[in-house]
Amino acid sequence: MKQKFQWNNYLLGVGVLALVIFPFVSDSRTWTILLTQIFIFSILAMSYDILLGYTGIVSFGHAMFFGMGAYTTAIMMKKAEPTMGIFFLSMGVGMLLAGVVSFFIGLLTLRLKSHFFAMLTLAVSGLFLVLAEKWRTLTYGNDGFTFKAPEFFKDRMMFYFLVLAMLVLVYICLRRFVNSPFGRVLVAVRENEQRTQSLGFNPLHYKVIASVVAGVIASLAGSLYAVSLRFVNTSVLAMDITLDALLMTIIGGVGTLIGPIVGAGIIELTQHYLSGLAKEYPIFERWIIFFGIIYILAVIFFPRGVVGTIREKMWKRQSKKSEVKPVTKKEGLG
Amino acid sequence: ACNIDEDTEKPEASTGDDNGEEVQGTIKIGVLASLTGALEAYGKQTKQGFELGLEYATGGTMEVAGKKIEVVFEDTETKPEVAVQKATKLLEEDEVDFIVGSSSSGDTLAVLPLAEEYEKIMIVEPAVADSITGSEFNPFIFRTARNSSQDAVAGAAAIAGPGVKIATFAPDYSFGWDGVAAFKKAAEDLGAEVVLEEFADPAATDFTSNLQKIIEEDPDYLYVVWAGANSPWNQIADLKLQEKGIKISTGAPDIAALSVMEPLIGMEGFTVYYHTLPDNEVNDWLVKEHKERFNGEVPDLFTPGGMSAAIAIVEALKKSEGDADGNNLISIMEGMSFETPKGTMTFREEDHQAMQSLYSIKLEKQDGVPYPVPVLIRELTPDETEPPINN
Amino acid sequence: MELLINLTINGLATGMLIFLLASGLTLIFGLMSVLNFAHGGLFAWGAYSGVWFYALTDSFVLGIVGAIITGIVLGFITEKLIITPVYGNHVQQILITLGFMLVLTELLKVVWGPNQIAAKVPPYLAGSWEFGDVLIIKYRLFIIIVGFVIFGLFQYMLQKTKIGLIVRAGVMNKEMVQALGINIKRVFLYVFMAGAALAALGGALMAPYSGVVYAEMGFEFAILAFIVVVIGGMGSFPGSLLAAILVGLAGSYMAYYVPALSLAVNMMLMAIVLIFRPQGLFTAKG
Amino acid sequence: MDPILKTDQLTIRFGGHTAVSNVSFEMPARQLKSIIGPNGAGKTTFFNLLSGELKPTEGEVFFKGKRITTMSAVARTRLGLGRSFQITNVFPNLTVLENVRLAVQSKKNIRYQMTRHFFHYKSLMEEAQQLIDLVLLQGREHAIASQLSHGEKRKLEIAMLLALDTEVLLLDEPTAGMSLEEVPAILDVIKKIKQKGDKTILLIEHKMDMILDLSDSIMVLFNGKLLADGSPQEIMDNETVQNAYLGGLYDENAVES
Amino acid sequence: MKTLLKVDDIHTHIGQYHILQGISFEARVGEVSVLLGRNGAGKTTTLKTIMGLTPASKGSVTFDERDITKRATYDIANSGIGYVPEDQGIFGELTVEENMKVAMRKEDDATLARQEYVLELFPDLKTYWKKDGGHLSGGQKQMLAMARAFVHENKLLLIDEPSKGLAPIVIEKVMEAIMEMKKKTTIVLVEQNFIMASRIGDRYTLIDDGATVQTGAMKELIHDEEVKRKYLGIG
Ligand SMILES: Nc1ncnc2c1ncn2[C@@H]1O[C@H](COP(=O)(O)OP(=O)(O)OP(=O)(O)O)[C@@H](O)[C@H]1O
Ligand SMILES: Nc1ncnc2c1ncn2[C@@H]1O[C@H](COP(=O)(O)OP(=O)(O)OP(=O)(O)O)[C@@H](O)[C@H]1O
Ligand SMILES: [Mg+2]
Ligand SMILES: [Mg+2]
Repeated sequence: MKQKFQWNNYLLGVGVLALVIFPFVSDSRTWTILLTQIFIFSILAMSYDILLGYTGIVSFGHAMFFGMGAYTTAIMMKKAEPTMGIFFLSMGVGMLLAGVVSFFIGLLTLRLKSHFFAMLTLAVSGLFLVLAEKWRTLTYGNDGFTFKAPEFFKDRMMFYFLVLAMLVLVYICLRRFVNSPFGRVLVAVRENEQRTQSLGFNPLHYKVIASVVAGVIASLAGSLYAVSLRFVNTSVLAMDITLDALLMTIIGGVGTLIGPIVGAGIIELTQHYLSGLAKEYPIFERWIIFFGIIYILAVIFFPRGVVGTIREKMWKRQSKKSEVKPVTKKEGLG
Repeated sequence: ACNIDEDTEKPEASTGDDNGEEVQGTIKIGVLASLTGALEAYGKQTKQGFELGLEYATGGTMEVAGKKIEVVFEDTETKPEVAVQKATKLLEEDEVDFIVGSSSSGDTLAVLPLAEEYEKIMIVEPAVADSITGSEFNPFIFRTARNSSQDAVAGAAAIAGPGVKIATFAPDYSFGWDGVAAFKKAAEDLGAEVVLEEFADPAATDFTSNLQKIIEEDPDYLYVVWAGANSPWNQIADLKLQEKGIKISTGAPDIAALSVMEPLIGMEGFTVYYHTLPDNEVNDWLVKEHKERFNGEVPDLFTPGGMSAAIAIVEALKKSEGDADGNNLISIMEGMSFETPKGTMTFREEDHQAMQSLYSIKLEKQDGVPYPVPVLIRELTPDETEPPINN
Repeated sequence: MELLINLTINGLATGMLIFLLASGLTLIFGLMSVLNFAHGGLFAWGAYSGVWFYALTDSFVLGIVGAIITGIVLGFITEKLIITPVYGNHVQQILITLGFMLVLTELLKVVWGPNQIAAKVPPYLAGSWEFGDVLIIKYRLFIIIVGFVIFGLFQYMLQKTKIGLIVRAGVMNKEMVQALGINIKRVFLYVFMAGAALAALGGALMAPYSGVVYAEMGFEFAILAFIVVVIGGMGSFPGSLLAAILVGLAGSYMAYYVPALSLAVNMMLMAIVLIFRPQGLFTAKG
Repeated sequence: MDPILKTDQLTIRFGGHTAVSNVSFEMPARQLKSIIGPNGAGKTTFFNLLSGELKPTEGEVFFKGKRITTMSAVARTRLGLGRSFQITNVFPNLTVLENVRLAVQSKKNIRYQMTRHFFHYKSLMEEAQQLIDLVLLQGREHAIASQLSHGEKRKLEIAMLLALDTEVLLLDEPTAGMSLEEVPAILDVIKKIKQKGDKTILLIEHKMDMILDLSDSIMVLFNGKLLADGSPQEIMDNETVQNAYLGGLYDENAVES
Repeated sequence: MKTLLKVDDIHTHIGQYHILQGISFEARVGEVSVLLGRNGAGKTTTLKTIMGLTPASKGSVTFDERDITKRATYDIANSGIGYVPEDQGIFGELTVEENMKVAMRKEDDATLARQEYVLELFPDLKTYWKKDGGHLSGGQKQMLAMARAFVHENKLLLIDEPSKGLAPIVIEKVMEAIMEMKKKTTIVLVEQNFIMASRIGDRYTLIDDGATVQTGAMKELIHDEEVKRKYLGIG
């Protein structure tokens, strides 16, 4: 077990290293931007995985925290100076805001059963969307507004590195988080809330804390997203963002943490390639059909998500080798 | 991973001296449009118009000032982040000299800063948000599309007059609010009175409550600002507003949307374009070629816009003798006039908004045409539709 | 007074329309517990095929019938291909049905083109009656009637047969239901097809109401349908009806009296209902 | 000696049905009391009231003299009231080891530690392993709980309760569905715990033969009411218990063996 | 006597596990066959395999002279087999009445009459007729599970640990009911309660590690101290 872990970490290290070296060997901006985009959505999807994969909460309102981060950063950059200081400050403010909001929303709504909770989050985030739409003095409504990014990010490579660093940092922190004793209880809450309670853990505390953590990380992703576009509008609060996070998490594999990163990569890259193909081959003009078919095939061939299914396969192979027979032979007592 | 390498080496190779083309030179233009998703129809119109426009402006040679013109179209999917991705790809990899786009205001706004960053001219077409040439303006932005304010001014010109009482009805978001605010100003300038402003959830199934209020207010005109497929026309007819003496006015949209406006036959309003309205050679050419190429279809709402954008670029390049440098072009294009299917357009110096004609029209039923046809009342000249400067 | 009557009638009609949209989802999501994000696609296909068959046959009724048949066929395909592998697994359902939704929406454009298409009210249902200041739109009255008929039909079916019971039992414990001698797969298939047919019917009736069909219409209304099913209480027809009418009336009154909040009315209604009645207005029990 | 657990006029109603009715009982510390009664007598419900899963309609619950009637189940567990469930109630997709480890973690009061890897807590793992051995589940540590056979799940249930190491153990039919051969072993575990003398045990069972020599006292619930509370012999001799609960089974059993 | 059910060397896999590795036994008309074995031996899986819930990968199950190995579960049930699972399989959100209703293949007078008979056997159910299945006590659930299987005159009943969680007096009643039913119905029983098993069983099959170890007449087993000690830990 120990060994497997190290092996995994080794692989991840190589991956990260490759990504660090990447901008030096390739000066394709498209790729830098695409990868930055993937990293940002990876962070968002990982935060969603904390909810869906580890705590078993389906939320349809995750975009609300993403949007909070995006708007906080955008507004602060626009109203104050676009400096690195303000950027980090805005990130912090966004996370704080998301934390406070998710805390109260969690407290209010997490008592509800699954579907009802999911729909309530949809309602609350819908209300935030309306708020952003209406509070035009601040948000410029549906059209949105552009702003200047800090000088430092003029070179997109710098921003690329920052986002990559954030991704690694968030991954490490969340990995720690889910593998901590606290994280194990989260899984228990997902499995059987009532039993968790009778073991002396208060499920509501766990769920609220998980949703705060998820909200805060989503807000971080939102901040980065806004800076990557130097623009924000109400689309950051839309259902689409939540669905993207949801799809990435599921395609990659829920409850695996690395899965959402893989999922974000898969979705963004296939989208990129398919829409590229559309230009060359008329048959791909309706490339979204192929995109949809990929989702369908993903469920059929990777029922637990790409990472989840591969892990399962590997685990099976391992256990087959050592042949853990479920039926244990015991010496007769006689 | 090998794909990545390929991609990255290409630009280097093409900038190298060993490339024969470089001597002659190529002008590259990147066009961003929604080629999939809800705004797909608009994107296609822009695309077709742009292609035809290049052909027209270069006399079919696809060359200007001795340089070949190449166009790359990219689909923004109506998502700002994709728009930025694609725009960057155009600027970095394809190394385009001009950006054109896009179908949605959000996508366009997200791309604006890139034009400035890369110092390339961006022609905005057909996004309408006022802020593009207003608060979010930068000097590299030129817009051939009309903006919301121009619509509003045209809308007002079509119906407003001293003592006329007008109610407005618009969707409850930026597009609606901007449109109504601009309309109100224009209408009041013409001596009319805006007596009621109703806003409705654009996704709502039922607009009768809003219409009920309008009936109670009993204005002379109801001016509707609307976009999007889910429209209120049926309900306006069902509630018999016109029978109650409230005349309806709105902007006539593209042909597909016109087909659902049957209940409004007889209404007076304005339009940005309908293929029979403009009377000039460019338009005649456009209609003819369009029909030929797209099995009899006529150009639609945003086709001439795409064409205008192409013409604007070619004209500018002619003037600069093929110099595509953004900074140099700004001064050339400021104040530049050019002939389009909609007549002469002029980029206003202050905010680079193209002054252009719009059309005061009446919707009529015509035999053999399956939708209400906008019939010209009069052309609203560029002077008449000049919007306020907001940047 | 007339105003109130007008608002109420229109709210009621909108509510009924929403009920028709949501009724299919009441079966599929409420009763069978399938998170079917492709529902909007079925709905949009119903709308398009309704318009198409109407244009083809010049008969509104045949248009509706055509839409229902389309719904049934699509329901069959969807259940067999998409839903069968993922019963009981909400996570997989989300992914696969969202994928299918994309396919359905894009296929609409392949078949009928990307432009919106006008949908006409048949002449005999067009127009409105006026009684003093009270104005009744004929098509809305028609919707109200159809809504009640559908409600009655399905309520009767669920009350008088065991189907509702069997489906609920099947969701709780599929193996046990089979061990009791019930071919639950077939029951699920039929119920899903019925749900899809209702979705298609909803779409076909919605089209003339708004006067237009467009490929993206599905997703917008699917969310509304989910809202109605949840606040009505999962799987309850009376609940869905009540919730839909509530949504319709609230929309109607709010748009008149508190227009500033009308954008938020559905979400607020849902939030309020769920906070005070976390299980929705009704439970699936008769 | 003060009773460690006490109820006063404890009552709960579900709709019109009174499942537990005016039960006042005292549980002396460090003893083993069995609860018997016909199906639906209210035994499990009584447990639910003690453990906080349900709140009484009327009456009070005291733990070590302290009123805990309104306390949550979580708080009561932390206070020292642990329970097992009649209907198997485990974490279905976690391994046997993880199921038990979670309980040990709770006992060790590691609740909100979010920054350290759980592998750092080796002792938790070791302790969990010992408990698994104790309930005869060795070799099944890495099996997923939902894949266990029924009897194995029952054993897991017991291991989880023991892991909590609470002062009071509430056991709801621990041996139901356990194989004949292993019942004595589990009883042995209970007996050992009892002999160690620091635990108070309340046990619901229908298998009279096994509780007779184990229990210090037996209480009988009947239609929600407390019918009798006394020594095993007293209860066995009680005629109502004989007629309404035991029936003839145990007589004949006695004859046969 | 006629053989109603013949299980011939079945092997069952669940996932990658080879759970049953050769189970064979017969149930004869009018007899009670008992499956015995320790926890995890494969008794429940055997019943599930007969029901088609975990189909056999090898071997055959013959019921009433028909091969039912590959048939669908509902089909097997409809051919006349009633099943009481060990986890009772109560539909928690349905009332007792609705639980019974789902189990009834038809609602004719005969079935209703039979329901009356079953309810007399378990009067508790009648008391809680409108209560949610999930709110019943453990024993009441067990009764409901049996009532559902008894409501038809099945040819064969598969009952997994009927005595579990029942009060002694109810066990008595259940035994009586089984003895009564035995006249018309063949019964396969999994039972840990040896007293009960030995009193109502005619034949036994001893399962260990997923395979049949021994099978024979119950009378013989009662006196076979050796086997009893080795596999059942009693004697
Ligand atoms: N949540 C509930 N809602 C309604 N009635 C309930 C609920 N829980 C239990 N009951 C009823 O209360 C009575 C007592 O149930 P309880 O589970 O305490 O019985 P028990 O003594 O444990 O029986 P058994 O030996 O069968 O487990 C039963 O009649 C049961 O139906
Ligand atoms: N779904 C499953 N996946 C993997 N293994 C399983 C599964 N179901 C059962 N098993 C294993 O198969 C073996 C036999 O299980 P089964 O339930 O048939 O035992 P049993 O004889 O009924 O035991 P008990 O007396 O405890 O009920 C057990 O070791 C069990 O862990
Ligand atoms: Mg009990
Ligand atoms: Mg078993």
